[in-house]
Amino acid sequence: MAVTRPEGLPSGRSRSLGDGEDGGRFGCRCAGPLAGIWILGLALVACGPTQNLPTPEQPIAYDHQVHIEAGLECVRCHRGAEEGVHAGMPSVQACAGCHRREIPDHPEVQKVMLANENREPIRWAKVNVIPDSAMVHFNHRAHARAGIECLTCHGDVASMTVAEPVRNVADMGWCVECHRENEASDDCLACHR
Amino acid sequence: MTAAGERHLVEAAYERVEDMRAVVEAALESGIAASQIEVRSPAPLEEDELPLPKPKSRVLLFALAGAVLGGLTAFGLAAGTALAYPLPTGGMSIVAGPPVGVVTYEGTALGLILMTVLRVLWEGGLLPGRGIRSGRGRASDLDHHVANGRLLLRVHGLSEEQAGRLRDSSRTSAVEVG
Amino acid sequence: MTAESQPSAAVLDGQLLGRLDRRRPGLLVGSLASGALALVFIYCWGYQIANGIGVTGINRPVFWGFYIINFVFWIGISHAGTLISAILRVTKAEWRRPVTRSAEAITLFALAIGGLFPLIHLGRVAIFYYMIPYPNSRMLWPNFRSPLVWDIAAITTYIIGSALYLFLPLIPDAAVMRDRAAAGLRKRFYAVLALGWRGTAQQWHSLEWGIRILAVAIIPVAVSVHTIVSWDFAMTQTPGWKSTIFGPYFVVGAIFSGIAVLMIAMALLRRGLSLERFLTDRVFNNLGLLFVTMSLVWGYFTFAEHLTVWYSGDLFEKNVHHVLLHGDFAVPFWTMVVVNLVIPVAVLSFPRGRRPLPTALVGCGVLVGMWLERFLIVVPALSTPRLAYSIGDYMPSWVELGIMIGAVGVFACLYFTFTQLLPIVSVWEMREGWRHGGSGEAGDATSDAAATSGTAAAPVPGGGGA
Amino acid sequence: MSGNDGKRGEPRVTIGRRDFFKVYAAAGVAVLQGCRRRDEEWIESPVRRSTALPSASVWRRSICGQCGAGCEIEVRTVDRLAKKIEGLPEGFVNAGGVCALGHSALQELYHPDRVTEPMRRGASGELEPVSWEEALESAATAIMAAPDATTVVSGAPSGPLLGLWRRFAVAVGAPAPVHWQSTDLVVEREAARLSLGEACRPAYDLARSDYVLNIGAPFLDGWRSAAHFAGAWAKLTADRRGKLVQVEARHSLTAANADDWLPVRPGSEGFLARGVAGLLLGSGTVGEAERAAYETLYPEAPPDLAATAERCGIDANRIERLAAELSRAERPLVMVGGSALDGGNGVAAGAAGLALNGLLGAVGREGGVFAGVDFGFEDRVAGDAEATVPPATLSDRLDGAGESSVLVVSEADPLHGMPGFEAAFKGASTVIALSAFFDDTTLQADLVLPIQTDLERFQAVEPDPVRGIPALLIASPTVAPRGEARHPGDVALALAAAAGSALPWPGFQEAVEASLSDAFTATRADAEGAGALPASLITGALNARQFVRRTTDAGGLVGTAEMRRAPVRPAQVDGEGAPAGLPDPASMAAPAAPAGVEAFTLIPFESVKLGDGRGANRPWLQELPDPLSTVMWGSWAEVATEDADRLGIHTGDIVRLTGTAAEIDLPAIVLPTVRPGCLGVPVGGGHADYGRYARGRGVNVNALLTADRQVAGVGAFARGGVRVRVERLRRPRRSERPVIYGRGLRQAEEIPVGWAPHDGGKA
Amino acid sequence: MTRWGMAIDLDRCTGCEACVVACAAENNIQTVGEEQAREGRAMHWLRIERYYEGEFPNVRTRFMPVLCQQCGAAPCEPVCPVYATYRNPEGLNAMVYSRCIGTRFCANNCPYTVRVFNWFDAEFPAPLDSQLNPDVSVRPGGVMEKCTFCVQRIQAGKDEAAQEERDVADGDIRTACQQSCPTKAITFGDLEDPDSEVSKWAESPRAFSLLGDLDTRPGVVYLSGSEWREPAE
Repeated sequence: MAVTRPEGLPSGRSRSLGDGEDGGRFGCRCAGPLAGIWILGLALVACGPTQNLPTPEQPIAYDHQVHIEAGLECVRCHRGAEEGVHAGMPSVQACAGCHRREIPDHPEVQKVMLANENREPIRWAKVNVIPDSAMVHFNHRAHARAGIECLTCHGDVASMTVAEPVRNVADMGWCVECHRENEASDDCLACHR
Repeated sequence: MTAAGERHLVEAAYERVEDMRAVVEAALESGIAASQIEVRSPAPLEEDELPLPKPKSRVLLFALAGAVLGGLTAFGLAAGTALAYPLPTGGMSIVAGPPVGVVTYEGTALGLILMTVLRVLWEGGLLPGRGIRSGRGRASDLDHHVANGRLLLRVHGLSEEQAGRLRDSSRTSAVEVG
Repeated sequence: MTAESQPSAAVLDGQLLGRLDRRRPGLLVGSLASGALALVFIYCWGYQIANGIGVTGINRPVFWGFYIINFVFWIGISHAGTLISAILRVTKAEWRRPVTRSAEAITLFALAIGGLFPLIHLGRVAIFYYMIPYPNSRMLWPNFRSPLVWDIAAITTYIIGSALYLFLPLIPDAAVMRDRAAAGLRKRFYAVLALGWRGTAQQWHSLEWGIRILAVAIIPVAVSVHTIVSWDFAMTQTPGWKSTIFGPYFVVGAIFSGIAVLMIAMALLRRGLSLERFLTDRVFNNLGLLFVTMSLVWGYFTFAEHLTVWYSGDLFEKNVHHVLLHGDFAVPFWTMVVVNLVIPVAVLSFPRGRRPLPTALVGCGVLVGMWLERFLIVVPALSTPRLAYSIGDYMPSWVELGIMIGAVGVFACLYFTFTQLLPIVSVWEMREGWRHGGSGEAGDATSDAAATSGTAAAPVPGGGGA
Repeated sequence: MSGNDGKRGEPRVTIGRRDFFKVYAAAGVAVLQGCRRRDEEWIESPVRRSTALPSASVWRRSICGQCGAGCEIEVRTVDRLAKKIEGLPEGFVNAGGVCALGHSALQELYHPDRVTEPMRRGASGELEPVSWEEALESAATAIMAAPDATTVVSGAPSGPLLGLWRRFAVAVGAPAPVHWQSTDLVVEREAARLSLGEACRPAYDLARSDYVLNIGAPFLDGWRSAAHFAGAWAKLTADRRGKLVQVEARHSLTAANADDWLPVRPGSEGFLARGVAGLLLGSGTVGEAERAAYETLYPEAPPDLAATAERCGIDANRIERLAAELSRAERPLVMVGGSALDGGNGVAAGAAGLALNGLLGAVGREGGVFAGVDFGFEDRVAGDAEATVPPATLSDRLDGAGESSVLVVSEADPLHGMPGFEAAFKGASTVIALSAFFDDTTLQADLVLPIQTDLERFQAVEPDPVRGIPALLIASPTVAPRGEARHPGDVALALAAAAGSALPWPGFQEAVEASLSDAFTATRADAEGAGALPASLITGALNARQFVRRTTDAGGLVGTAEMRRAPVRPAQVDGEGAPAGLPDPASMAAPAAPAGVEAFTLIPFESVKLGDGRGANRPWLQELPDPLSTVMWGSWAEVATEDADRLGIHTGDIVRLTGTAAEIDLPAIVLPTVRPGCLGVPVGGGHADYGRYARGRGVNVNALLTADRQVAGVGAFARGGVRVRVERLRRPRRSERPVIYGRGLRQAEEIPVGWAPHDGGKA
Repeated sequence: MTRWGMAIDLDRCTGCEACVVACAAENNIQTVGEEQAREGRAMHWLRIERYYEGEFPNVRTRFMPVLCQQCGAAPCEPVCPVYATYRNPEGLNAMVYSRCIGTRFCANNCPYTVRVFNWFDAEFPAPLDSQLNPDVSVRPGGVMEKCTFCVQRIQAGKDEAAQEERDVADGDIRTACQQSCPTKAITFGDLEDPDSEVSKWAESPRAFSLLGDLDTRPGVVYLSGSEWREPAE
């Protein structure tokens, strides 16, 4: 049932963020005379600078691995990851609720406690970003229903300290390929609306 | 002719074709091969103006080949890509004949034009890195005569004796001899 | 043509080169002035990009406005050159020789500007490249069923073809300029352009083949370009646009406006560069005849177009027809008929009317008329949609006007600069004509023209290359 | 987490997006490949725990307070923000429908120019923020200084909140509050009292009728409850079962949907009713009892057909046909309302119209007219406080209040809506405004107390009795209040407490609960006694506390269908001091003769766009095209084609309307549906402030009215029947052109119209 | 297969325009302001067309809600150069904002003139933006838009049904306009399903297609019977 990573997908590619073009991979797939000229000419022009996916700096150095090892599950904090449209972030109250008992003196935990006291939200940096300009409405629970595991898109967060992006989730070609291979809808309106 | 020692080049500029014609005829008679003779003119010369063999061109052939290639590329682009990456169209045709025809038509024309020009430049030695064999096409000190409407005769690969003779015969009618 | 013209070939040659060598402050001023106008273009476009397409006057239901009008207009102008020069070349019309270069330059520059207008018109110009078929990570391709994609194919082909068609015959002339220029930047520029042209027999032979093939190939391309532009309209359901006649109608209109701008350009060049010896009255006479013919053909098409609509009784078509002939657009419509048909026929039917000044003036009128024609194709049809509730109107904003006027500046700037840098009359083709005695233009020159040219002809500089 | 997580609602998102796209466009593609908008990089974790999943929709029930109808709504909230309003399908009044105004409550809630903190006019003359404590204290000081010179004005509809204001007035020692409501509602109540024997708002059983003669009530435009009446109308006309005939001077939306529209001369509606009565009486279809009852009410003979037709300006055969159809119909019904009641003879017209029901046997009959009934929770909360007084008394009240008069205005904008009020208003030494916006009154107030809008409030509403079934609807707040806004009821209680005369409840909710508790106790004690609820409503509850809990959880109390009050018969017929007869509109003088050809009768009306002006601050409504004139953003004057031709007026021309009090300039819209000589102008424009979308938009037609013209018999302004002079000023400047949505409509009259409903192909 | 369709009973439409506001609220449609609206740039996805028949006093008013007809053979689709509008497998005439480059060709070719264009970026001054529907993108300037049949509600309805492991039932998915209509003049559902309400309405003898002779095969069906509503003689 579980479909983790579609076959034939190169993993961990270096890609530019954002709405980037991907001439190279296309070339691998469809290297006929059909598009040869265009690859050389236009794709190069349209290709943006390639860079590694940056790991954003978080206001609090949250350690995923420690929490998972302590027995928490992803959905404990990201409550909507399986049942909701958005995975969501835990409320400050929820963090503080546990940490009132657990290591309340840890310097990073102190930041949470302070935020809770001041009734201030915490501004977490997004790790996996689909730009607003793409106008994509991703639905977590539809993917969970289909048996797609978290790590397919997010990588093995359980072994990370601060979450890092492992895959450019803004790469539409990747989405479409997976959809086609799993016979999910390839209608534009499935995501864009 | 090439390896036998130093070869000389004689250049001469003429005001009129008639002047040059006499020199060329004399040179041919003296045993100089037509292939050694290079004529530069400010405008195309008629076939019979000089007793030299007519140059050959395969531009037309390449043009037609370009047309075929361009047409195929455009067809592939318009029809092939749509078939390879079908978009949901809700039952409407993914590849429609007339639009593909239009794109193919334009591609054909583009291929033809591009190949024609490339071939013209190729044949004329005008593409970067491709000069005419044996130093032809190099700039000459007398090129300004061509620019000003005169004709330039260049005879390559002459022995010193041939060169001297040619120079002498040219001096009478030529504007300048180099 | 005549016997006594033969010896004067060298003289004429000298005259022509002399014209080219002379520095012309007028051209420089023209370049700068039109360059300033071009800045208006750049400012307006930048303003539009920064603020949104809404700075225009277009609205619902008139979704297309001045930009598309100007697009069609400039693409039409572009038919001045390549098509006319190709036809003249193919038919071996001797009087083409002084005309072709200036005509082809018009084509290239008009096309470059015309091709910009659809981009200016886009709501999101930053992603215009979605229209271009290239491999991308989205696995999406343009929709080849859209006439706009045909436009891209056709205009790309046409602009490349026109550029090469202008460039190929320019190579020998660039070589002339190179060999006559003093060493320096100028010489290097021409050297690059001449690609190492020496004028050998092989080069001439290949070149002639190339030009011949291009001339034949460019004609169907040119026809297809304006046909496809017309299909942007004719392929729709919109009343007033859905017409089978649009293809040929647009092509004829394009040639018509092309000749108009050619007449104006030649009259200006003839005066500005004192090219009376080369752009002779005969050239104007011949072009004038072509001009009046196109006017009549255009008139015929216009009549046929409106007659069929009027006779059809189709309610929606008649709505458009009504506003055009009797409604809000009646004044521009009848103005168009007058300047495009009545005046050209009245003036150009007589030999006296086919002289430089009258033809140029008629040309100006026709330019206005043909612009109006495009306006009357785009706006009335859009402002009169089927559901009468949505009937609207359209008033361009200053941005649109600025871009429209600025585009003229860009064109003039490019044209002046071209004229300044390169021979606007094809030197080698003129020489070829004189050599064969086929082109007797100089011989046709009136005696006073010969007298003036005599003084101008005296110094023939030997060229700096020696 | 996905890239889409995050609070889209945060203000900076939109601004960021805009800037981003500007940069995007300007910088071009290449630059952008690597760059991202800053805002996309952040996601804020919520502070508070929530049971709802992140970004999940939570639907909360509420009650629309945009008018007094009391429509029940569902509010979609996502991450504690209100997103959308839908009608509650089982809604008591609306049965799932919501009107345009109701939808726009979201924009009232999230309006960028809302008042969210108390303000006091400082030494500089400007309003300055103060704390609630300070604000309440200064308000209390002002009231305590002159309690009997304190005038309370409340715009709350009849119900517990209005009752609380009455109680407040008693507590602080002020006279009875002024109830701010539109003229025709005041008049309707009086007409019902005269004609049906009870001062109420009649309940019309439209849905089960088969022929409705509607004299003036614009019930599809927003009168009483648009949502209810639209549903009822749909039932009436379903399968072409019933017929609606509209008698109205203006072509309102209701007239536009009526099967027949009689464009009666304004002010002659009552005359028409009398004329129709005459035809009915002469038709021989009227029963003897009904005839006798009617002739008791109107001893004089009704006018004949010719006189009626002449006076009303309607073809005699149309009136004749109307009467014939009425007498033929099985369950005819006559409604009155709107502009018919707006004129000086409004009470007479309304009574004459309602009296027709008696003649037709429609009173208390299925598909007829019933008494509007309620549970009386207003009085329960008010205790023994005096009843409210009608709006027209306000000026007199202020004029008579002397030097140090205090005006407490809650949810009302008398300065905008009351003609000639300025002078009296200036006389008030202290004005305390409870408002969510700087409307015209609040702008001039000395003290501004921010109040919550519908969705932020605890709601306890007695809905408009359109259904003839009593109800009390209760709903909790759906979102947290913005800023420091408070419930107006809570403010009243706090104000009373600050003034040293605290009422027994800490807040409005407690007040409502206490009244429920009292009602329970009273019913338990004596199910038949005064103040008792129907016994069926309290069965199952053990004690008062449980009853209150159960009622609030259930969203209120609704009477059962059989509780619908028995048919009310005119008190006069019962012989209880039968009066000599009703005011006969036929005997009243005709409206003043035209002062000249250009004198027009002004018909101010409430459009579906702005209502009484309340909707003017919502961009959705401002940009909503009026369904008939298709005008957006601003006021307009509807001119008849015939008049326009005569005066040379074209659509869009600026015309000047000159009344006795003032003159206003506004664009004309020429329509073929306007009765010549009439001039329809929407109310609700021309606010001095009221937020950025309303500020200076349109003109206030109330300026043309004068305070001295009142409807005879009640304390309300006569809004109708005002004569104005019309002159064409000029072609509009570009910025003056009315914003007409259906721009092509005018041309459509000149060229063949492209579409007609019946030429389409079959689906 | 599904073919989403809508039926509108003109005999029930009062022109109250509640649907217009509901649509704006649901779909984050920007209000353009007085100046822009005067230019004819108001952005309603749904408009109530008003026509008069006859002359005073026997004048009759007709209302006609016009929205994207979700044509089966849509003229707007083939002209889009970038496939930003296309026909989706469920019969929707889809509009993909992120793909749109703003040629406005589709709008020109729409016989119903129902497409609207974002001439500028949308402005929702805070906190008005708190109201924005998170399921619908806020369209940037330069992008075409139109009625989507509330596609976000369709997707949510299908998602909900899938989550509950059942099929989408008729009436599960309701468009914003349908839901707000006080007279229930609008119904929405699957035209392929013969038992759906919309199919039944569509088979009414009163049913017709707007500009039906263009054969755009609209997904919107109008119902109108006129005899009763003829102007009085």
